[in-house]
Amino acid sequence: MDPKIVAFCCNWCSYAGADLAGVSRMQYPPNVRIIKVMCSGRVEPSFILRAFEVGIDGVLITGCHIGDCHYVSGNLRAEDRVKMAKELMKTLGLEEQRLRLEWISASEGEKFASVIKEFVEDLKSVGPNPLGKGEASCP
Amino acid sequence: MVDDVLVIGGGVAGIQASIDLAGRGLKVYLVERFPSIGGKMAQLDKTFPTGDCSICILAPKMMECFSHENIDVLTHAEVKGVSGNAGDFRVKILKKPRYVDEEKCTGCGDCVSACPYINLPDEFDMALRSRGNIFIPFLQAVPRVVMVDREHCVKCGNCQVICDAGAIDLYQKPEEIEIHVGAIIVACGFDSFDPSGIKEYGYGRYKNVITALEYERLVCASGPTGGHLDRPSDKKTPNSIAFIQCVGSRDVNHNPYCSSVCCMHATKEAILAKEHYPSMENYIFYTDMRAFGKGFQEYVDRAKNEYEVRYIRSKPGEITEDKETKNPVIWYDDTVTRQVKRLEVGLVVLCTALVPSKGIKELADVLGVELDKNRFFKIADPLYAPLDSSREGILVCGYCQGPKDIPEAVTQAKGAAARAAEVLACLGA
Amino acid sequence: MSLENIVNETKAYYCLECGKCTGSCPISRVNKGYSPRLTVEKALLGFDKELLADGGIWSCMTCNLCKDRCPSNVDYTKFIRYARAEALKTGYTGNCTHGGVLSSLMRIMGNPNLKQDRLGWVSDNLKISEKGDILYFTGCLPYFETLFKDIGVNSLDIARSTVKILNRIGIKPVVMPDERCCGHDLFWTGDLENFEKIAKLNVGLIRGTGAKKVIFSCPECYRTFKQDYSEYVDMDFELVHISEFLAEKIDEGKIDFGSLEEDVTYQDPCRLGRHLGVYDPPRKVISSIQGIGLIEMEHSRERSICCGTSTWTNCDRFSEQIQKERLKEAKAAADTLITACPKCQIHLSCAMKSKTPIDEVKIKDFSVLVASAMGLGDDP
Amino acid sequence: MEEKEIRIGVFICHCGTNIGGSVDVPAVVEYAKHLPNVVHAERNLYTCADDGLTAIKNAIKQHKLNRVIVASCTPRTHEPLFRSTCEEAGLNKYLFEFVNIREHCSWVHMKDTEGATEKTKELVRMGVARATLLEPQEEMKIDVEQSAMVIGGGIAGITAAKTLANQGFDVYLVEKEAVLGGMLRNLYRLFPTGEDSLDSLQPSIAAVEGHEKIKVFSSCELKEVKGYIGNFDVTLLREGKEVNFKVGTIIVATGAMEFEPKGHYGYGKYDHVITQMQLEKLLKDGQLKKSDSVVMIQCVGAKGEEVSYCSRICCMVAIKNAMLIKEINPDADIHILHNDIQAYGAEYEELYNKAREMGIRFIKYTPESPPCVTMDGEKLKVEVYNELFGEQFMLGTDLVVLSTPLVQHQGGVEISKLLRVPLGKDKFFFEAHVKLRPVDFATDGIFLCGTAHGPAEVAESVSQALAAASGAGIPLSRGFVQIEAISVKVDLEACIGCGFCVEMCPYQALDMVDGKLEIIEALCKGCGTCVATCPTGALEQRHYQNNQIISQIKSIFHPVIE
Repeated sequence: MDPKIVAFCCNWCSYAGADLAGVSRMQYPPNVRIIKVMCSGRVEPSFILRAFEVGIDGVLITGCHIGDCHYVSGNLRAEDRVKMAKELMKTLGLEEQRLRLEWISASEGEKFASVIKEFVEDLKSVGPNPLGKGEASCP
Repeated sequence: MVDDVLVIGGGVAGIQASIDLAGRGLKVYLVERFPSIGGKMAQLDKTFPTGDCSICILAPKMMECFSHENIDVLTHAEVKGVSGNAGDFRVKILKKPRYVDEEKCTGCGDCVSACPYINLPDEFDMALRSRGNIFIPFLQAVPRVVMVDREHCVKCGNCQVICDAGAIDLYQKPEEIEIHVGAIIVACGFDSFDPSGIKEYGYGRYKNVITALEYERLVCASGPTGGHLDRPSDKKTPNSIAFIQCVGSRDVNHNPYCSSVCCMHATKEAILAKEHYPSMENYIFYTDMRAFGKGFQEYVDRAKNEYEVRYIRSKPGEITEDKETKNPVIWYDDTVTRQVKRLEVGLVVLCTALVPSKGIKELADVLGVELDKNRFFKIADPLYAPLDSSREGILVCGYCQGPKDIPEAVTQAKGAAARAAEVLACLGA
Repeated sequence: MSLENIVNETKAYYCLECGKCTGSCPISRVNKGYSPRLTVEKALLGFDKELLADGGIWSCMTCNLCKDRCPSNVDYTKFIRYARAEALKTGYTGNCTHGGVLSSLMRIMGNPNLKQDRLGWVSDNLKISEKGDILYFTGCLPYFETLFKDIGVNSLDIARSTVKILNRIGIKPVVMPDERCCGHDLFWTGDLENFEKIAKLNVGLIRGTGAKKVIFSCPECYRTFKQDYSEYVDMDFELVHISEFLAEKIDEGKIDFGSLEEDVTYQDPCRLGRHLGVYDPPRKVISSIQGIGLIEMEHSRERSICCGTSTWTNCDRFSEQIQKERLKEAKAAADTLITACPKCQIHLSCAMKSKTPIDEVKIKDFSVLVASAMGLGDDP
Repeated sequence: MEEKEIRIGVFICHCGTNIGGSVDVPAVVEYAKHLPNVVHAERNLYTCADDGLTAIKNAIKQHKLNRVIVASCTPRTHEPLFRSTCEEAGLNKYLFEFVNIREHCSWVHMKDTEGATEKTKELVRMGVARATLLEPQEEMKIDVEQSAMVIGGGIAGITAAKTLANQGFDVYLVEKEAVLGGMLRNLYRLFPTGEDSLDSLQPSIAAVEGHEKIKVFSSCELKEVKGYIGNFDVTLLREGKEVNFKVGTIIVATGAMEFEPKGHYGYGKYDHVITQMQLEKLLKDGQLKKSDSVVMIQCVGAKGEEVSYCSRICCMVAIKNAMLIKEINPDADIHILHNDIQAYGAEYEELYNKAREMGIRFIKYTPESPPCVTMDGEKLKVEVYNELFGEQFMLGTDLVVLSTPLVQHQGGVEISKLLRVPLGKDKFFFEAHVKLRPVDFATDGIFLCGTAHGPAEVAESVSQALAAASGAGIPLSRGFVQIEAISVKVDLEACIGCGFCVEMCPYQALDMVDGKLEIIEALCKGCGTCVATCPTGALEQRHYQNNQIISQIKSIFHPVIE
């Protein structure tokens, strides 16, 4: 089973980290689809649920290390929202490991690659998204 | 009267001065000797006191500077002659051949892997890794263009075959251009002092005695060991590191001045070592702990309390080596307990002095400016005009003006930009 | 000279109290009670009496390790010499070894009325002359021979070998019959009065022979003539150490050092090395002997460790520890240790004989090695 | 560009073998041709090379494209290049979408061509979905008032004002004291050159007071500052009267003051225990009575709880003053009790050596057992444990001088509230980035220099002042400020005035004005954190709208047919 992951990467640190993983040719499985946002603070709980709704198996949010945020406090807000989203998932019966928040700086290419590999393995053990692939029709 | 400006030196100071000048609409020529801009800051892993990753905060500035329509970046080039005076300088610049067409090359790196002769020391990685005859200066180089080391290249042609863009031209000629500028800003930075002259510390004799810049490359994620601190002798991670301060600094026989940044970068490097390897023991041998900048003293206090870095007030007399384990052994007089002690560690990092960059004398002669006795640029009025060299219209900023850290270099770079704009305005008015 | 003047003369006020001197000092490493840094700080903080009365200042080997490495260029070696002179004036002196026979010998040699009979070692196969361009200064070798042959050190072999080598290359060196000790130990223990007398005597004698060039086999004599005489007497003749003289001959292609199948290591004497910067000539001469293997010790050249004691004062168990350590280091490099200074040979040989056994290191002087390599043999 | 037909052009790059090597580019082009709204798709060996760029421009004209997608390397390096190419072909640069298929795909799945090609198709599909919903944006240009305000008339403020004025900009120099000069007015000599403090200051003061471009407002107080970069309107209070004017940029140079060491080492109890500034005054007025022995104590109040930082300049002030006393009375016995001497750089190290040469003695004490000052009959007595010598020392002395740190003053705290710019833990002003934006505030248009930023000596303050002048001069010389069009906009009908968004903004770009949200576009940096809290969706971030992001999510499994 090939788990599908969507990753929201902040433009300043983690997107650059993903770039560095590429520049250094660090191989990782092709399960992730990266969506660039200006800051991890931009990611709403609704995006996370919408992803699970359409059948995505895992959502990864990556941002700058605390204190490094280009917009001073965006990553702190992301932390609160991920906490809230996990509570929702718990009640929904969706396994908590399907949502991950990672701080990745622009020089941590290796970390980006290893997070993806780890996440794919986790999702394989957790199994596919119970809501099924792509059936849900939603606005 | 011309109001273009020449900036010499593409480190963080040169880049910042160019961005500020271009930001106010002036035309800037940035000349950098190395094939890529970025300077020494690009070689650092993290910066104190925030622990920011150095290239993360430098790369956006490098890109902004390189792609700015008002800035012409001339890499692998040197200033050969300057005539005229403030408001009307004629500058001869020698663009040394890269043997690669900058327009065509996309920095894809196929040629680099195609070159069979990978046996030359990689300058950027402090010779901790070898490179081929055709190479990219470093991963995040700007411009991201390869360069041929023509001296060693045997013209086997492998790279030319593989390069679809046809960018490699092994018979490229050096090119001399002349530009006409109103003011010149010098930001040629520094070199790291070679401590092999201090025989008692064994640099070059003992494998596990390295310099701070080499340490930075070892722990850098894009460095030769991918960020793993493998000590040179057995490629293993040491369990203890000793940082030795004032190696070649505050030393009448080498450099009498204090290089101002070593106490702090040693603290940062010790904290980093502790973060990556929690069981690591860190020692810093100092004479005067100089943490005078913003947030510095608090950073040192955290190093002492949170990261258990042990500060020893002593300048070691000698370093020997345990023959089997290749562990450096430090002999020192612990001035606080007044006992001569012996400390065996896994790795010694010499925090060497930072000295004016090679060729500063020739550059000063070309510019017609004077150097002071430490070979930094001579400042006529150090208090009220700290950035004016001894010649009108030529400003200096960054480490070549005197020992300082990155924020002070950036501040002086912006200051030099303002002074240049002021000089041009006054001449033009 | 008061302590304050000593501080100013030696620029001791620049001391940063960084501890690099004490960290380098071979004595401090074994003797917890001795620290060059604390000695200087006593002067800086006005503890004059305590400093002059401190026996420790006589243990210093004046080997220049601390002086060369001091980041503030404090001339600690000169500081100790001045302190000893001042201490001498206030009645303190070092603990002279061998009952003080050496220091009285030197003071006696300062007496102009003395008539020595010191050329007994010159057998007829050694050609010397009374007048000539080249003079060979033998210093205290005859006295050292008498005092130390019972520990197996024949200092006069050095003199014989040197003359044989010079004879082999066509030189009949002048060897003065009434030559005096160069006064090195008087100078370094602060007895400047007798030192001046001896300096004038020696230079007068040498001028009498018309010599243009004086060759030394002992680095202490060489340094004393080269750096300390000029303050008291003018000299119009060249000064050179035997190793430098022979090294020049190699360049001129005039000498063949024969062959010797042996691994040796070389002890840089602190006066020849750190004081005078002569490191390469002895190595050049040794390695031009075919078949020889010159292997450097861990501490060599600028970093070499001194032979444990100086000016025959304060030789104690700490000196022995240093000498033992040095011999172990030599053994790790080779079975034979080449010394280029009679005192190194004496002190290290003495340590070889000490109670606690350490493995055998053959100790041979530089000139003796060269002479035997050239087949000049060491028969008298 | 109203609801016309969406015509998308897709350009897939080979990048030599870097993409082509592990992605079947022709197959992706074939696939892209059939995606909704795609009217043209092609591949290029190097899209970023000249021929690639010309291919894009031609295709825009030929196929009347109103959306362009380039699938190649990373936007971080090449987006500006492709955006300007679209602009040159007359297409609004916000109608361009960048899909990263090299660093995020071909280079990281080199051995899995099949997986990489599938992933590329999906990434292109997500790009098409987002491109469909892109809207043209105009980058806001804000005119900048051709003048600047400098708060603080010390050496930093004076230098900044002079440099800006010499470049032809009007400067309002606001000083709360009656005269300019700040701290340097009551200093005696300056290190390392030894110049007389007041004399060396006169030329700068004269240049500022005489400059026709500079209006000096002395003995006045800042009452209020409103507005944003390019349009700050300032209200001053001068002798009870209000003065207001508009300025484009502001430089904060409010300086600092000496820490009052009450309760330290008998200060205030014994009269011969003074601070360095008081000593400087005595030297200046020639009233220092002949003292045979002086003891100076460093780090008084600093590196401890009250003040946790090292105040950088007090070691050099102490050394300079000690040398001045030695000049007056060569036999004076001076001891400086210190922690670590901060004689950094070249000149200060030289001065430190010279002081020791003059016989000034330095004793290192341990912070754990600091010196203690008591009165012994007429004379002061200082007891100190010399850590390096390992003995207790008793120093009888005529004078004890305490070196105390510089600290923020109340005036500075008020200015920080007025300008809504932050103070650091050390209470000095907190710059945007300690390493690379040392003289900027996070808020655009406001700059910082001198001891308001932190302890600094004259040369450092002057360098910072020039740097701040450079920062402040840029918007003025350009005349306008351009903001990337990723700021937020609000649909006032949908806004219920809950105000959740206001606290989200670290740049105070949002304001609740009688129940309705007001956005100061110039201050919005486009992070989008506020949009994420808006319960009703009234707030939207240009170019990163919710529907655009959600379309990408939805298109991961199959094309989105709007």
